[in-house]
Amino acid sequence: MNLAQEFSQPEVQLGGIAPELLLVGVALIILVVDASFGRGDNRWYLAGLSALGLAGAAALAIMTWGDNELQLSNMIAADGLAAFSKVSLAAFGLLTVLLGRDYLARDKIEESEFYALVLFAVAGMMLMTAAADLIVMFLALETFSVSLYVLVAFRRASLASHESAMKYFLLGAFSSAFFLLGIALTYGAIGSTNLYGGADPVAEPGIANFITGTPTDDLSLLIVATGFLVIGLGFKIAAVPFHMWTPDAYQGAPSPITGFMAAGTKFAAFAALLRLFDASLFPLRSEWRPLLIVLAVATMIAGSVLAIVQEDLKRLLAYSSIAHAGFVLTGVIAANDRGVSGALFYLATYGVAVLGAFAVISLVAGRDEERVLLADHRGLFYEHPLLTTALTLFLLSLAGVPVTSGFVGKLVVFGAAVEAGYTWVVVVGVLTSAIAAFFYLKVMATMFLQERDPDAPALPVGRLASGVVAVAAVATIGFGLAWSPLINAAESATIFFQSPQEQSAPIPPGG
Amino acid sequence: MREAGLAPFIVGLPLLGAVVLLVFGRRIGRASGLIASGAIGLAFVLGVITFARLLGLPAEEREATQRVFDFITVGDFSTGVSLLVDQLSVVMVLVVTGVGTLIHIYSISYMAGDPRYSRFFGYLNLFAAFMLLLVLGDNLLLLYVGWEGVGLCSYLLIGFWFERPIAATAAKKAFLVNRVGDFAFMIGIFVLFVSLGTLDLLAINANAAAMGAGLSTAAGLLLFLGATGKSAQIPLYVWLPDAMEGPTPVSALIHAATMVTAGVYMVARLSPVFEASGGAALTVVGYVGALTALWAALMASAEYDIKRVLAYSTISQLGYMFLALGVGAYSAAIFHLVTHAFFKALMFLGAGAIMHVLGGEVDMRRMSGLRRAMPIVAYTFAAGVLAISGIIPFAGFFSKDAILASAWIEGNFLLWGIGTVTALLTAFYMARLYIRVFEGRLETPEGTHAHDAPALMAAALIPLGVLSVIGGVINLPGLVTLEHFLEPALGESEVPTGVLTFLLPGLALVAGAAGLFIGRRLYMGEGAEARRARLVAAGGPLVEAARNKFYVDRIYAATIVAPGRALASFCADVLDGRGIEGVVNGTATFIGRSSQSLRHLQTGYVRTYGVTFLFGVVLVFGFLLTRVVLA
Amino acid sequence: MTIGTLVFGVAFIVALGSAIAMLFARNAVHVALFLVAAQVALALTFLLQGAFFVAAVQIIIYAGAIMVLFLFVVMLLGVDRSEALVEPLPFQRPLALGLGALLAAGILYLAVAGIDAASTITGDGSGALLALNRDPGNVLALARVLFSRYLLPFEATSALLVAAIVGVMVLARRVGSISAVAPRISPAEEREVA
Amino acid sequence: MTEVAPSYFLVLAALLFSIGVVGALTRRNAIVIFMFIELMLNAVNLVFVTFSRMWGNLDGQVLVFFVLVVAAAEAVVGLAIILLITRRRESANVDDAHLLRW
Repeated sequence: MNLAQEFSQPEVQLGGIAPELLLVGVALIILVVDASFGRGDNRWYLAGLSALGLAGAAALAIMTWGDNELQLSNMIAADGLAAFSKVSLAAFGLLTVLLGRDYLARDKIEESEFYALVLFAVAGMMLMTAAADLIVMFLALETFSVSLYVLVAFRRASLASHESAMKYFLLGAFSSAFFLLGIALTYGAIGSTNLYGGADPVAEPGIANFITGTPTDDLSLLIVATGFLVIGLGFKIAAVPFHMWTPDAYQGAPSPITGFMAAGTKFAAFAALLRLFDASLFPLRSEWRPLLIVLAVATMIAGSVLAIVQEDLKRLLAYSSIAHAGFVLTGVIAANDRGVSGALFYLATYGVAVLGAFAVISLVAGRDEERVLLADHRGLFYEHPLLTTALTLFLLSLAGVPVTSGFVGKLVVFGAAVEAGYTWVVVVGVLTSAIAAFFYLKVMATMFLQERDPDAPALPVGRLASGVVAVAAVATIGFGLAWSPLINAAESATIFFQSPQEQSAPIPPGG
Repeated sequence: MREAGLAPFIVGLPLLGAVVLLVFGRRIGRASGLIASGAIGLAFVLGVITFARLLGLPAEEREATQRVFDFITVGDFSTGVSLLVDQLSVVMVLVVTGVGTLIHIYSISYMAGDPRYSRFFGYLNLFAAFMLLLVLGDNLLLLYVGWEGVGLCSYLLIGFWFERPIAATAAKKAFLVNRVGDFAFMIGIFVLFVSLGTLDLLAINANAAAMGAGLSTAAGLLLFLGATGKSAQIPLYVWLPDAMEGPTPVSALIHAATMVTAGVYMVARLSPVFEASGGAALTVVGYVGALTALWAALMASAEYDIKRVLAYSTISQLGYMFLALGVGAYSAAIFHLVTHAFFKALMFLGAGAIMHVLGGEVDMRRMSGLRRAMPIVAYTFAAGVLAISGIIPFAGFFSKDAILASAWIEGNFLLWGIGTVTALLTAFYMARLYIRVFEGRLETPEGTHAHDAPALMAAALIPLGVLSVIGGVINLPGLVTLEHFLEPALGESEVPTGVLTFLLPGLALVAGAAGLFIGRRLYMGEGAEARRARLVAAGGPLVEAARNKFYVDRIYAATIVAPGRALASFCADVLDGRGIEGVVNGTATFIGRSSQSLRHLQTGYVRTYGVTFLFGVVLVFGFLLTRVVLA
Repeated sequence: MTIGTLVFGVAFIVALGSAIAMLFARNAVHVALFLVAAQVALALTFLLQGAFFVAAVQIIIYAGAIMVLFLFVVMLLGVDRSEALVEPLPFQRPLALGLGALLAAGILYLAVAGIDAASTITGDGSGALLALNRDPGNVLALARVLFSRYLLPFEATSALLVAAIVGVMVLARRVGSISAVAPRISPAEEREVA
Repeated sequence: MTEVAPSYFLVLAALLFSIGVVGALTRRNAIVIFMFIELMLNAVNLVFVTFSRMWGNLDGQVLVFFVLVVAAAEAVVGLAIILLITRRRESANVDDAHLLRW
């Protein structure tokens, strides 16, 4: 069948992309509502609408739980990975919107576009996790990137915000070009950009059914193309050496957006990475594994080491987020079920903890984010014991201390890598976590051991923001103690859509 | 015993106290001390009740796991939060809460007037909660949480007077050295988890034999390396003397009676793992303990800082406990742990009382004849000295004797020999300390006026003094003994028979008495100076060496630091620390320096970032291309 | 030499020449004009390979609309500014050139050796493409593919474009005051700066 | 259709892409940098069209449209950001913006 010969009405199933559609719709409604109904001072309904939309999107995503099929001409997958990712991303978006509401009100920059752009970004991220075609992946990536470029610049009165947006944008566009080159080479190698392919490998080729149907010596172009895809996604997850934008962008962006980037961007890019490498390119793992191992090790070491001397808390967390990308990569490298579910669990709990941390930071920072240095947190505990305790909890989780969700995540991901036979990577991971524990402890010591600067102004603590902190704290400790529900959910996400060929011809383990 | 027990409350009360004090401390003010003491005192009462309940049960049923939280468990991750109450943990609970309560009461008086009074008590209570979690946790995870928690509190409390740079440095050093141990401990836990698939202490003990000698040796050694950090054994002991920069009650509670014994508790608790290794791990434990005991005793003999003498003494006594563990005498080790907690806490508190009235003076060359001015402190301290010297019928006699007897019975005469020599040294340096400080003509540094301990301090000193005197009865043969009580948890230990029944304690007693006698000859009465001078002349190099801490720092500097320096010149000042601490600090500094220099790659110029990115592109692309081309 | 080869030669020289000229043009307007030239030359290569509609789009939208946007912004910021040719960052130029050359070498290798190997499996699809261009015609055939298989990406672009437009609306809005305060740095860093 | 082998087109694309990379890293004007990134995208477009011809299917040509849309969206937002920062700093030189570093 040649598609171009005759036009056949494509079968349109909207189940798989219903959450994205809803979010885009709500974003448009927000813009329209804001444009139609005056400019009151208190526009709580904008945040309310966004929250409703995100909750609805999560509900729609949950309704697809258990599906395992390709939809819309094999362009997207409605499977466990997508469902789990979409629910997590909706949760991140919800926390961001609530946090953003207090933040914007405080800095007097409340604008409907903030919410709309966050919704667009979440929709893009969701689409990325479901993408079963590289071009969909790319468009999704660009959708949330474009939204984030603008959101990073949202503190329009701040030069730092502008600068971080410009750096993020220029490097982002630069890396997009490489990702696109990867797509082009993939197309050259297999004649399509699909990850899985259709029932007939000749008419509807895809990476997965191309690999299984081709003698291995013809895969060289595909393998090289893979490298460029790694580069593009590596940029988004902030893997060394594609990480340079991270500290600058994180520092200049508004704190809620920084948290959102750390949680959401990483999640979306990792979900794509998991789908690409642990599903489509799984048979070629002997080719890409060494590459990812080098990246993971470099990322873990550089992130942990560079964080030590940071004085700016946002920058410190930026470097720590780099290190975390390395830890999650060990799960991708493991390429087994536990690695995939562990990586997803890790990303979900890391996202909540990091959003919570940035919520506290944004509260402490005050108007125009003036107080973000470590020194500004001296003796914080004696002024805001609850906030400080929450931040301590988040930092403990990031450090991977037991009884927090971060510990469980590390345990599962590292366990998966050991299972796959990469113990030495885990040893590097444990060592770098030990280094990382030091700077988290430095922050805690500053908050507990030192005296508060008597000149520090009192902090107005918004109700929504403290609610976000509370929810994140409860989730962090809750999933640290009762991890099984989330782990179970993540495990159901490891049922990737598999093309019929793959199912009938299982790949021998270790091959 | 399956009913919902009191154990959660034993942990919960101090934790609640800590939360209240840390959050509302400022508003509570002076009452903080009472609240903290009340919280831990109540925990002690609950501990006693639990203990009594256990005694009321048949021996084999004295073990109960109390689940605090129950969770759905999946696959191999099925660790909930539950507490284990058995003979061993209840003994530890009694020590922690009992000694802890007395030290809390003492601190009310000692810390009065400190600007961060309530915070201090908050930390103390927090420490107690973590320590109790450590001894009560039924799985390695909880134990580890407690382990890290007490480490954190120790760090906070050593650096409590962080305005003094020396205290801040000591806190950092303690933290860093402990990280080395904790790291090994964590890998050890990981090894156990991977090979046994569980973190439950009882399950690990039950299945330890199945691990095989190689794995269990590795696990045992890793765990023990963790213990050497927390319990200040060779080679990681260097942090403890410096930790004396913390307030003295902290030294008494954390760095003598409780936290530093966590390593002993952990090894005793996991004894099947150590035994599964076919003796290799235990042998290491025993010898490291014995060497530490001797080593630290020698250094204590040459030290003039009263708190540091006690710190070295603590290291030495902990060495004894590990010696006991090494010969399989677990209950003897725990017995010594208990009595040591009594008399060492007592001596620290006594030293604190002295410092309190002498304006913080710690150099015992500037003290003399204090017995006349502060009789309560002097007599209780004397009880402690006699106890640690192993003089019958004081507490230390029985526990030290039990350890030495076990070494003999196990046929390990070398360990026995080292232990006996150390006993002699112990008595000697304690006599030296006591005589210098309390005997002779009353002298105090200028501007201070010695007076006896205030009532609250005395209230802590006197019970501890009494316990130091009669503490040995808990293990008197024939009575309900500690060893018998611990047997179900730790296994039976052999008791000397026949002539040994009297010979071994006799020898230990002789060693202690001889040490005291030598101390008296050298430091008291006519001609002591001359005798001392003769000894120094005769043993010249040895005395000189001991005074210089056996050049350990310099040896470390020569063997570890110098090659390192030669290896990489840019590391020169990185490794300019001394000894193990040098290496640890050096590593930390090295990472810090790397961080400091690497950060400048982040120039702020977007085009530099681009070039770095391109560098990565070329690496990735080149890597794959060469693979494909070569394939 | 056929006319096709000749056209390709011209396109090759023009595209490469304008790209190199872009590197050396000091004025932003000139850079933009050279880029337009390169894009027109590229459109020629599209034509040569039977991609008629894409070639038209390339000229109308790329060289036309997008480049006009660029020029517009350049004009807005002032045309007369030109860039100094002195490179302030040490190693920047040698590194960029060296790494760029390595990258070029790699891709060129792929283009010459790798792709030819690959084309043994793909074969030359020119025939199939020619057939499509004849019946039903390039535009119609493209439309059929775009609106069936690529329906979702096509719709997804609408979200992308709306997001971009909303973003520009935010960015273009005037801000009352601007805080030119540099991010604070710690005393330790200040020392280093000094 | 032309008899010029696909390799020649790909060589041209490779050269343009690399020139784009070098230009983006060596020029200092933010807009000029962005133009070089556009050149990289154009080179990728040529790759798509060439592969479309090799495979004999139209997917590659369709993909060019998507690249075009992305380029347009990026151009709009990117130029707005550049405009914003240039208006504030009165300079389009990217080297002038390095408040955030280390």
